[in-house]
Amino acid sequence: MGVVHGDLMTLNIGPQHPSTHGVLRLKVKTDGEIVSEVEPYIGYLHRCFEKHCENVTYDQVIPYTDRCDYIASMNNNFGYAVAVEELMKIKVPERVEYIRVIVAELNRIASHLLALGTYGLDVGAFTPFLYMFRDRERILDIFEALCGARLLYNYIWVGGVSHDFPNEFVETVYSFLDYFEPKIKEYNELLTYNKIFIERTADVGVMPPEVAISYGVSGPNLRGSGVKWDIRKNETYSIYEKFDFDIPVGSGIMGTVGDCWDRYYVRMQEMVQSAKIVRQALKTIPAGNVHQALPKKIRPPKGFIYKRTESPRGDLAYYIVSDGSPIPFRLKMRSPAFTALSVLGEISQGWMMSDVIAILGSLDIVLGEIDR
Amino acid sequence: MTVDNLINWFPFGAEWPVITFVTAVLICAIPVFLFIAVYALVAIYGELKISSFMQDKVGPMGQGVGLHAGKWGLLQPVADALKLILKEDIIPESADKKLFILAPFVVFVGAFITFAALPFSQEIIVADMNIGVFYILAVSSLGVIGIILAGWSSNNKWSLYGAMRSAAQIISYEIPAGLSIIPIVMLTGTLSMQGIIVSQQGIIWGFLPNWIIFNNPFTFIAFFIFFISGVAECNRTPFDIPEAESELVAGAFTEYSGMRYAFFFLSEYANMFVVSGVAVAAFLGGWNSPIPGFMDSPSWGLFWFIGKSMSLIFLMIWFRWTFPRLRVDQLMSVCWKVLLPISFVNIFGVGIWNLLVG
Amino acid sequence: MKIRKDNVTLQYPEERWPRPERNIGFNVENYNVIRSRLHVDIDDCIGCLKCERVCPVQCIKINTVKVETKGEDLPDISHTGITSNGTKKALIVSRFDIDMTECCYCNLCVYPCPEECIYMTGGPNSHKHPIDYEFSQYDRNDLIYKFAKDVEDEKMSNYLPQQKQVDE
Amino acid sequence: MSEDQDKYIAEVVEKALRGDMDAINNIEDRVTRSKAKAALIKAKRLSKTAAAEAAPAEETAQTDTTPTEKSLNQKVAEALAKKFSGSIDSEDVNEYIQLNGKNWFEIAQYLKDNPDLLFDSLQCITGFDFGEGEALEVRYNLHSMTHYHAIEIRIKTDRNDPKVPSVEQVWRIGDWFERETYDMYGIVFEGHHNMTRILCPEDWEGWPLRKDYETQETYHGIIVPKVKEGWE
Repeated sequence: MGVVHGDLMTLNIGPQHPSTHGVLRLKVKTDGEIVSEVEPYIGYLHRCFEKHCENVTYDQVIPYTDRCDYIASMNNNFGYAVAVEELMKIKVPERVEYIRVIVAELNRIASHLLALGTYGLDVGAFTPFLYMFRDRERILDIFEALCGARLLYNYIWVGGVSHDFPNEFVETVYSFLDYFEPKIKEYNELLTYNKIFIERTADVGVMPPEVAISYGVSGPNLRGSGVKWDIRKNETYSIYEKFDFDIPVGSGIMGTVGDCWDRYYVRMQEMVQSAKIVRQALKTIPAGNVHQALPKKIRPPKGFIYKRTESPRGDLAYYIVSDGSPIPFRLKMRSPAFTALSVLGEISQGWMMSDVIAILGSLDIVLGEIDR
Repeated sequence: MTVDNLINWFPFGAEWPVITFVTAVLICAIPVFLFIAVYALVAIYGELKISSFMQDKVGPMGQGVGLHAGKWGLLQPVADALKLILKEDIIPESADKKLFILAPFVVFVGAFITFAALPFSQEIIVADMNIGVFYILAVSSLGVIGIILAGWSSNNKWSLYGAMRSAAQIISYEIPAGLSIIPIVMLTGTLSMQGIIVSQQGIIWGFLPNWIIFNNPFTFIAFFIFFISGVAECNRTPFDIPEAESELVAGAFTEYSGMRYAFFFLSEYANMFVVSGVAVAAFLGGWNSPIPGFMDSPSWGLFWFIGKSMSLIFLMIWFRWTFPRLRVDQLMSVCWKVLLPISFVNIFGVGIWNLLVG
Repeated sequence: MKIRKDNVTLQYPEERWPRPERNIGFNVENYNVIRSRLHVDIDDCIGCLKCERVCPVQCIKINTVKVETKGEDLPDISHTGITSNGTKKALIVSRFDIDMTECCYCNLCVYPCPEECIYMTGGPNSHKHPIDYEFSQYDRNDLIYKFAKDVEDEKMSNYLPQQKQVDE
Repeated sequence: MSEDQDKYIAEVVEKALRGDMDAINNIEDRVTRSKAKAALIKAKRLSKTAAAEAAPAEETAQTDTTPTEKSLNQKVAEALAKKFSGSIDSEDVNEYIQLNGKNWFEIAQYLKDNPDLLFDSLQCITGFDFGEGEALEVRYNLHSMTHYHAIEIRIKTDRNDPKVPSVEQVWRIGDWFERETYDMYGIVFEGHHNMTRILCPEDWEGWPLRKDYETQETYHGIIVPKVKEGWE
């Protein structure tokens, strides 16, 4: 860097630390309160996802995808199912597509609630965290009624979903949305427009769009930097083209484009858009059999596919190579949180200790997905 | 129940003045200590319950059979205290053991001795010094030495960070706190706590109690400056950066456990009471009834003083569960760039007001 | 099915989780949506190994022995010949272990079972087995559930394939 | 009744052969449905030869319907062949572009900076092993945030001495992706500033995702269990 520093203190944030969102270790070099270097060390949660996948059949991979991004399992199942279906050239029934979109968007809301809540906790606001968890619980209740599980669903299968909706499910989701949408105003009043919160997050950890793109950052983090890129719109999959929704992008209302507040606020707005999608889908969901396209045996033809989908954290991609056998020859997961964390070292240089925590929180990482 | 009364009451006071003085002080210390302990339990319970109601929870509850925290969880703070006392006391191997052991007591003493000048009622005050305000301001910053000791002796980087932040913060916020007390001294012309409270009896502006906060617009502002600085001195959210949980784990107290941690905990709550008590005595009429003449006897004075202090403590708890935390540089700029200039203006304002109106 | 209102806290040992009603609109009998402890009605198991094969974490282990007399009861090893669905069993299930420390509750083993004898307890199966999701043990090995009938080795050895080969 | 049913089934099967499987699936009576399905399979078997002839024709027609993708790959390949001659390995560039690793850093910079291509985003680096004793491969998925187009680039490398130029300086995410590939396959990216393991511990032995990987016997003195105790 050219500047000669005096004594720098090396500080290990993590692997056990209240705000590393899992088992992450940050090696931080500090000059007093100012941080001059941040180096993330990952791998504490490495579970050999890709190696596992080379030893189990295609349908057995789905429970493993659940456990990668355990905050948004539905979206992970969804991405995998879409990829394998495209490889096998399966056309799924329309009702299945609608069900998938509904559950994926509900899970997106749940994931964002967790991200925003823990972000509040990172900057010291405890109550919004509990409010958001309270509402996330309601989504988990819905999922529990749907598929029995609250966190690791194994719900979206290749060629369909494991069950149809239970009775009165649509009404329940409607009642949840009616309950939830006014709550966003409450969160905004409590946290988003709080003066201290703005002081802590606006103009902090600015990620210019070029840096974001170069680091492969995607999803709400990239949109927070003002880049309008959403796979649901730009490279539409499933039936997202049928729905009318906006892509919120960061505009630097409170500070600079691409600061922590923008990333936070993009997520807040995305929840509104997801609720909008769910409402549209519930209105037009067709009847039908959700099991009719389930293949008896999943044996994709020889070939490869690189399929991207939009998970709550960004571009979730599966690179699947099939050799014609029922077991994937190679399955690579491109996890959005992995790329998001890699940018941390770049954007948190020169900020204070407290800001590093705020920036880390604003990137919304899930270590399960980074380490796989 | 002042120390002076006790000394006079002892028959052998004149012969052995030192022994008499020490005995009297020790006798006075016991009820104060008991008060702090009981108050801390109540405040902890209050904090748990208030935060729970703010967060759609129910807080500690007991129902059904088995070991539960009593009716409505009333025994929860007792259980917490017992747990802390019975817990294994861990001293890290690389810690500076003497200082490590000393630190919690220094912090607690800093909080404890300020109670000596707190006027609980017309008659209940440990020592009605003629420099009470000055005394409280002086000794309340003693605790910071303990925190620095704790942070240094733990031999832990988080602790060191916490201690440094804490020292910077407490010393900085002493200044606006002290400067916002000066207008009161100017108005009342005394440094004695009781003297300040006595001067607040009666009615002002026709209907308001003659509290200093209502005396003029400048004292009104001074109250808020004092209270904000007080919250910061207690290291409470939004100024809790020295023990910022999400950044510094537990700041200076990271390595402490068991009884020693309990002492830090106790002194934090004691400090809250001191700040509230001084604010009540200096701005909110102390033991005076809000409606002059109504329930205005010495025994009700205790009720009013503690009641008013508890309301301010409720306010602090409310802050804690509502606001995010400031950053360390923002904290300092709030102190030096906002509170300090306003306090100076206040002093001039009160002086001019006194000349023109008073 | 109702979503919970404002009371978020549950006083756990007294208040239980409000399990959502699982009234599935589609073909209730075949689908089981609850995630709890796995249970096997061993009398109904025909030893088809489908659940063992489908398990993504290999936590199910089944050994079977072929019997000559298909569909007959063998009282000495308390083997029933016919399942409750009416299928005649051609195999004795001599070992059926599920390691619940490894189970990932993905429910995949439940779907392929032709006799619906492996299921997760509670929910739609409450009439077969009450819900049990609070099972903990001090020893890991106690969480390996052995569902096969506990039979003396001597009696079982009459049916083991090695024994038969020696006889022939 | 049965005549009606036969007629109905024949009708439905005809529909299904034209691609409308819903017609069969929507039959409510289970028996009729299974009969219809059996008839469908029979019909398909009869027309198998005809279908086999028709299918490839259809497939080629399908691939022709996506000329943009194809032309992009060809465009890139042509540009690369012109500027960096001898860097492309395979003539077939329909699905991906096979490079041989020569000049890869310069090519990457060209791909990123050329205003027509502007592949400013490296989406993914996938290590790949063809099998025991065969070559390793690195697959790059590139994407342009300006033109919204994507290509896949593959570089084969020798199994015994796997080396590929690093593109860390071109796309910053290459740093971690390359470390991950190194961690899993042992492919060394030349020019990378910090070629260390990222997910596995630093003292891990072997390259886990290679097809010939064998679990180590002991790790830090602990015997690695190959088979679960009592579970053989």
